[in-house]
Amino acid sequence: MEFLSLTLLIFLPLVGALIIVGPWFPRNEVKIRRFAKGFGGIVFIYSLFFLAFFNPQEPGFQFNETVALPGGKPWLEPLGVNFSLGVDGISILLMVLTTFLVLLALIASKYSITKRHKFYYSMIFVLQTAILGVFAAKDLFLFIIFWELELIPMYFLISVWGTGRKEYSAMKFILYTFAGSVFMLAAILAIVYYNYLQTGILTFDLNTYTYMKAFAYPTVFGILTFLGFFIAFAVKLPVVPFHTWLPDAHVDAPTPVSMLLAGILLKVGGYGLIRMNLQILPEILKILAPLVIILGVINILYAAIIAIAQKDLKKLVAYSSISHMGIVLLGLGAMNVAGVSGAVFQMMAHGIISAGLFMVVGVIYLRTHTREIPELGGLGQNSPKIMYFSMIIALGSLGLPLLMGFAAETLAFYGAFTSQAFSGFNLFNIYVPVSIQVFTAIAIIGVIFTAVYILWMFQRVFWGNMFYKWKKFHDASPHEMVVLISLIAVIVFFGLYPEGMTSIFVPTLDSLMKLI
Amino acid sequence: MELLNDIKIALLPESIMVLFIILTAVLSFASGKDRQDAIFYVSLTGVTLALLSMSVMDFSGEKEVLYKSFTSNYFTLVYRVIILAGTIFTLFLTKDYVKGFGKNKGEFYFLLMTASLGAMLLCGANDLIMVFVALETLSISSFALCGYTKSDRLSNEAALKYLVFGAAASAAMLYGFSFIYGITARTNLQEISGFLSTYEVNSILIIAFLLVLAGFGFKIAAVPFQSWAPDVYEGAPIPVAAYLSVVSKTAGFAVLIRFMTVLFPGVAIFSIILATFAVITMTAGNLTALGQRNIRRLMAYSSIAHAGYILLGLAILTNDGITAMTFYLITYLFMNFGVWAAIEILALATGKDNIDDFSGLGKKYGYFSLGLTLCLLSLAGIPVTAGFFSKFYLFKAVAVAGYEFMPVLVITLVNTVIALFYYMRIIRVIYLKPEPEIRHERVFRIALPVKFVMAICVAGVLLLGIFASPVIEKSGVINTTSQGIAVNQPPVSSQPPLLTSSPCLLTSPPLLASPNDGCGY
Amino acid sequence: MEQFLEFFIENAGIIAALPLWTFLIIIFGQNLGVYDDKRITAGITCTSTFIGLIWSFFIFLWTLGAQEPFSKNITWLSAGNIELSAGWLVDNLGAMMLLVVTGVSLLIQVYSHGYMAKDPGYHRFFSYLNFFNFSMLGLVLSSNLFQIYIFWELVGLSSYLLIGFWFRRPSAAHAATKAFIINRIGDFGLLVGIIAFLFFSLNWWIASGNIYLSFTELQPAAEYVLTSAGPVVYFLIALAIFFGPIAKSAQFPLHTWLPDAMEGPTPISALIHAATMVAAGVFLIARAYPIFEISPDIMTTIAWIGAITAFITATIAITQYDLKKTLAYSTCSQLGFMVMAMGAGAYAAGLFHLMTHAFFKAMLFLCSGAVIHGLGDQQNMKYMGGLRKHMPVVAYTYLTGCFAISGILFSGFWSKEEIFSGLYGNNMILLGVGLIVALLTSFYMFRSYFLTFEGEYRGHAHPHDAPKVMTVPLILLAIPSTFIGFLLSGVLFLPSFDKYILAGQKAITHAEHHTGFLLPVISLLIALAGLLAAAYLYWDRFKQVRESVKITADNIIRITKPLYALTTNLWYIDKLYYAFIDNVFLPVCNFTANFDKFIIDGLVNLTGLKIRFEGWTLRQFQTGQVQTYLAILFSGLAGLALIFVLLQLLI
Amino acid sequence: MNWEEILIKIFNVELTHYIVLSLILFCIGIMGLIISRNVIRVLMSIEILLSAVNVNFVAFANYTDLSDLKGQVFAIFIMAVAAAEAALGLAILLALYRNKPSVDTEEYKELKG
Repeated sequence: MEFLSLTLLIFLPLVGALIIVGPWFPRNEVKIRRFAKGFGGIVFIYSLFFLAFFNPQEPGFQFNETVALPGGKPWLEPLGVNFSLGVDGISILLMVLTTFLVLLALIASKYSITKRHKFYYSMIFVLQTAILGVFAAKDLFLFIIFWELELIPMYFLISVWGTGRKEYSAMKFILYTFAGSVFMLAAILAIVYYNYLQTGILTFDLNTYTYMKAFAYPTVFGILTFLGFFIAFAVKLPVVPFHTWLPDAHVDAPTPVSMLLAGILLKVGGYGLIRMNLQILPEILKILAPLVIILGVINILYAAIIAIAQKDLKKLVAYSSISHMGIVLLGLGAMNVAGVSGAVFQMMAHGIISAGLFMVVGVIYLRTHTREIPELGGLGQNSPKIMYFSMIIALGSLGLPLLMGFAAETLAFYGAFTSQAFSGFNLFNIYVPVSIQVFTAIAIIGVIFTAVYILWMFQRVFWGNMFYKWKKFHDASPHEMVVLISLIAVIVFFGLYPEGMTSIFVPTLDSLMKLI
Repeated sequence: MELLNDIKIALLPESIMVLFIILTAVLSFASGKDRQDAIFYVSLTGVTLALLSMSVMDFSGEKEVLYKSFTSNYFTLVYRVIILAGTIFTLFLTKDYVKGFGKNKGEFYFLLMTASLGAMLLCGANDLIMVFVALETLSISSFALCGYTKSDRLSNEAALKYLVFGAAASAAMLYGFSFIYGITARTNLQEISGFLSTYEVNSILIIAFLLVLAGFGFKIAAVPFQSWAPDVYEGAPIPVAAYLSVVSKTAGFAVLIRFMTVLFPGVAIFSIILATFAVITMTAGNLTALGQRNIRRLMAYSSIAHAGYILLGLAILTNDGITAMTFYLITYLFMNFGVWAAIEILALATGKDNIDDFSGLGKKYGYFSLGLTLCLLSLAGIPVTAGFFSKFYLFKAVAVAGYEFMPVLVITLVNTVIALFYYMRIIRVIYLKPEPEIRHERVFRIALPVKFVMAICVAGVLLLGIFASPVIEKSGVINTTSQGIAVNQPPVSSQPPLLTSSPCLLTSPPLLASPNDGCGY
Repeated sequence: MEQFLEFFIENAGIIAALPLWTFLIIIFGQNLGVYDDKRITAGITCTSTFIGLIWSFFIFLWTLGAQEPFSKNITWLSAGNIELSAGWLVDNLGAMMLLVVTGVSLLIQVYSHGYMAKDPGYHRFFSYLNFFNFSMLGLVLSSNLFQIYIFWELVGLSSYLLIGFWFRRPSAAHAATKAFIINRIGDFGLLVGIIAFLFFSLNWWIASGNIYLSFTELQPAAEYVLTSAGPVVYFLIALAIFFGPIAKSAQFPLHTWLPDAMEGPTPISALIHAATMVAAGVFLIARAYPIFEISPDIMTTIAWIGAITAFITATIAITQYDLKKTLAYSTCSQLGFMVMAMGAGAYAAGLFHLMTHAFFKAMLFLCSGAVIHGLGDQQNMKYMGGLRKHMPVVAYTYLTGCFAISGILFSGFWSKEEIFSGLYGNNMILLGVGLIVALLTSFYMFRSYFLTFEGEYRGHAHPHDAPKVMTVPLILLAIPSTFIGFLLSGVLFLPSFDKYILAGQKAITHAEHHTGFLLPVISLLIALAGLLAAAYLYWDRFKQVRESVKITADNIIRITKPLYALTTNLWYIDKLYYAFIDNVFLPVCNFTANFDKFIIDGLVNLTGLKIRFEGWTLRQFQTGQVQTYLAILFSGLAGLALIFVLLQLLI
Repeated sequence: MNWEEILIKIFNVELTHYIVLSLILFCIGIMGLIISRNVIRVLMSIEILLSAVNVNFVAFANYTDLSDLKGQVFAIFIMAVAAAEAALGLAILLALYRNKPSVDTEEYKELKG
């Protein structure tokens, strides 16, 4: 048990990055890639140990660890910050998801990365450290540090190896996320100051802020802080008004990077919402539940409708992830264990499925060098393997039963429908009697639109008669097979046996919801 | 004899500096053209000796010397260390840059050391006259430094502008001093603060304060006194520009801190004045920096923006604020010299200083561009670098100073977003733009001391990030002195005043709120 | 004997699991190159279905003796107050459906071994077939509304896969997508209905301690929901649940996918789009009957939707020249018939018709498959005719099918008669509609018979007889379609179908009433009238009579021009949907996409530009002129002094 | 009103007169700085500014702080520094003149933007 140290897990990829980037490492492409894949595998297996030794019943954070300065004093004593890490039901799963997807992305980057390999693989590992840090941080200050640390590697990954308007979208991504994190910073400082006023001790520790109700803060203060957090995570999730960076970033990023972007980076937003908005300010979430639910519903329908009209394959998949993330919002707004566990499950499911979708798009782009759907047609003819793998993944994203997406959507919809969050809400002093049940029913319409754009895309790309120019569309190569099969294995396994996943994070959510 | 005693207890570093100034002056006149390089080593030893001498002195209490016109306390120690460190870095930068100065190389060091002497005196100046004299030694020698390369037309023009603007600003400051003297009939700061504590703040005092602020604003390049900075940074030789951006700014802040803590402790109207100055400065600095093509002008505007952030620390009038300022200045020293060293390396190699000339460096010169990127990210305030920690500590100080500063805090945060844009543009050029054909490869290797400076700065940027807390403790300058500022407890209002005047300030309910509880709307 | 049957009940899940295992065996067998022989695939599939048939027969025996339905469940997904479970439930209704499904699919699998012999995708076809069997049997066995939704969508998926089997053909690809999307619309309604039902009855379920939404406890839960939700909301919930069957059993608004589903191979049309899958809708109505039964107005809606579907599709079928399309529309109309019966309260009659229809409609489709196979993929009846000479077995089985479906003597007569008697008691208008539909049914069935099998051969391909492996299943299917109606009508010693089904559903109140002999005679006469009309218009023997009297099919068409146009254009429903999609739905999507791209993205870029413009204006102050700098200095100083002095005076 | 009172009234100079005088001088200096096109005239107006400050200091010393007249000490310092500034200003101007033979402030506008 003692060899499991979170700091080691988080900074292991950073060590890998330093090894690769050092001058002593050979510049030959194959050696770098093999080392990177090996290292990614080690990190993944190490994170699996954490999952194995994680005991879901034990409440609160596990594997707690605080790193002090050599002098024994906390890391930033004047700021009241100590380098403390901890993991609970939700973050352990997201960390394993991160290591899993990074490993797959490394395997999948064999074909799409052709220049500056050392730089690429080191940036991927730095990104992995940042994201693992975000999930394991038990200290608000650490949360911000890792949150903003992921900006730089992501910027380079999109702008150096991307295609099309790569620099524009990379810059847009950076500014969007940074602007969002600025609001979060203000909100964190506000609650830290409030705690400092009440208790006189200055601390950033998450546990002290879990359940701020004890301080009886004025609602207006709570609402402003809640909105501060919400905007930061809405940019990352993304929620509709702040989502325009996602299609650009996805379209212009290379395949493995957009796999990671969709697979993990969107989850940081969702995780933040749960950790900050739900855990720290539950009453305010109860007051603003209508806002969260309405944004979720808009997210689902608006993005689905746009996805239908998309001509570019990657943009379509990007909008589909925005639509799926709306379900996370819906589950969160439901304010009951079922809804929130649906949100967490949807984050996991969408992570795997959207990574799969981007892998498929990458496979197609690699062979046809085009992402315009009208130009693609009848690709399934002489590549049955790719067709069937992408069919399973597409159906997974559709929410087909016995695949991972279904259990997530069911939990979210059942939870949201049966929640007592609100039966009507105030819109500028007028009482609008539209209850959460009606909103969930409207959200379920999204299921139809998802089916429309996924199946229509599938039919236009894979079925129908073959274009002559795609004659040599050869079937999946071993690398691609490995990635696709492992993704499908996870989708089918947790689709058939969702208890495997829910048994880990539901107890955590139970204890969390008891607070509210 | 009394003078010797004074030197021993308070003025040791200054006296060592004077000694070496005289030595360099004599050497530069006496020795011929070819042996001018030796003078660099003389001045280097002088400055390091002054720096080391401070370890021998005792800085526990307040030591007033020269008829109470100069005090030496912990505050002055920290700021003198920053100034001397900045001088050392500038010396290293000039070692190779000096080839372009023609025959009288030695004088440069002589002027540089006098400027640093002026800056050190300014930190501890306790009398209006001493403040004026120290400030003028610093300014006049930096005017001369700025115009040093007589052959280069731009440097002359910059020097002229610098001189005219500086003289006007110091004249305004003097005018302010005259009114302060008029009201209190005293020139010693302690006596004035004694008199002013009973004196009710009236409009003359405000005007006098503003005039004085003009002088100091000029030094730290705060808006509206910052117009000189871009032209001087672009025109002056690179080491001088670096020197101005760090050392003279630190001295400006030192005297501003002494004024605010000694002369006007805790006056509400002045904190509002400073807060407005801070906000205007940072916003103007960041906005104008957006469209910059020349790296040196960009660095000027970035230094203006950073002056705005640091000024904010002063505006909140708490010990925390001043500690945050000091720590910010320490990290600023490393960040800025790192970037200026990079600029100098490129200037020596290609002679150009446009941002586009940095294109394609990322591919070949891995370490150089990595170092420059780290310094730029630190200026932008991205985590892991010291810049983030100093900014965060400043934000925490502002947040803890009370709720009325929350809007100011939000504006500052938005400014950091704008700032990120123009720093990232440089990084983008380094890593993404293709390599231009003509670049003199071999020259990159000559500038050894400059590389040494850059290496130290990059190390400083990283280490200050990780080991920030011991340095922050060291830079807690104020709570040791007996000044009238409330030491580090929370301000008097326990409830957030701004937001709880009526329990639900927002009379209309938040846009989409469920009616079941909250403020009962 | 009891313990022996207990074993079968205990693990009834095996019936559904068997096809899944064969599905996996075929897939891994093919991809890992284990075997390549077609006979092995056919062998495994048929044996697994045959074991399923025997198994369900034993279950049927058990249900005869049992009083209580047997159910076994495990919790599949639980979080907070939501606990969804999966398992199986065996009762009379389930047993009956199991027998029908396994029986029909066994025969169809044998038939498709012959039909798909030369098709390169043979193994793929059988793997899809097994997947469909798994999902259909799972649907039949599922024990609660949540689980039935799971298999509901899986069945939709397998129909999507099978319709799109020859995906190289764009029309097949389009038909498959259309089918799945329309099913999805139905699933949306079903999901909302189930969740709403659960929401209103949640505390009842928690109190009752039973698994959520289980079929056995549906009756009391429905009453609880009626009281807690109120009649209007209850009607909406029931209507939402009914949305599922509307899509799946191709009822009125969402029936357009079934005719296009004929793009799939014919055995599929027989298995899925005739016997089993489309019947799933009616099966769900039967399972969820307690929910519908409580509110009278949902029952009338169901009845009327069934009636409308039956009528519309019957009128369309008369004018179709494509053999499979005619059969497809006839399926729609028969399903409408069953739904109408269920809606009118004739619960057992509807199910009885479902069973008989499964057999004879499967047989009809297989005959059409044999005909098309023989004529080299020619489906248009214009180029057929006189095939009785070439394919006697197919012709006669097709004839028995026609007699059965139009309700003359064979099994169709008995089930339709029960429906008419059910309707008689309940609602006379529906009875009228039913009779008209019966008339049209017999007319278009015999029309298709005479066009394909009578007269001289109009096509140019040389027809050849179907191989034995295809004719044997036809004969085997012919037997139940002729006798099963009579056997189970309760006339003979055997336990009547109604009593058997109703025994299972103790809660259903069934209006028992017999009308004596008047109604069956009328329905028989109507069917014969339809027969004669078709014979008169299309049989060669009456050719001279037609010429002399001038009443031929062509001039009838000329007279009833608008009506004829209405039916050939499928009542413009399809056109309406496509028009809606092309000029309303897609433009809205494009508008939103552009809105998103230009407005929201535009705003973001605008803020960026504004900030850069502000930067530009501030930079204009740096004119390089020292005088301007000094002007800025002193004016700034003066301005700030003014402001702060005034501020100081105010505070 | 005999002529002694008139003389006293004429020559009775209050502190405020001095302050007004220095204010006027200060404004003249500022105007000189901003308006003049010739660099030398700019340097001269800086001297005027400093002299205005001197007037102010001496006046305050005389009227409020008669004991140790610190103002006058201050004035002397100011004069010394002003001289240094003027010398440096002219030296820089000389260097400028050598590069570009003109004294007009409009000429020195290369560094801008």
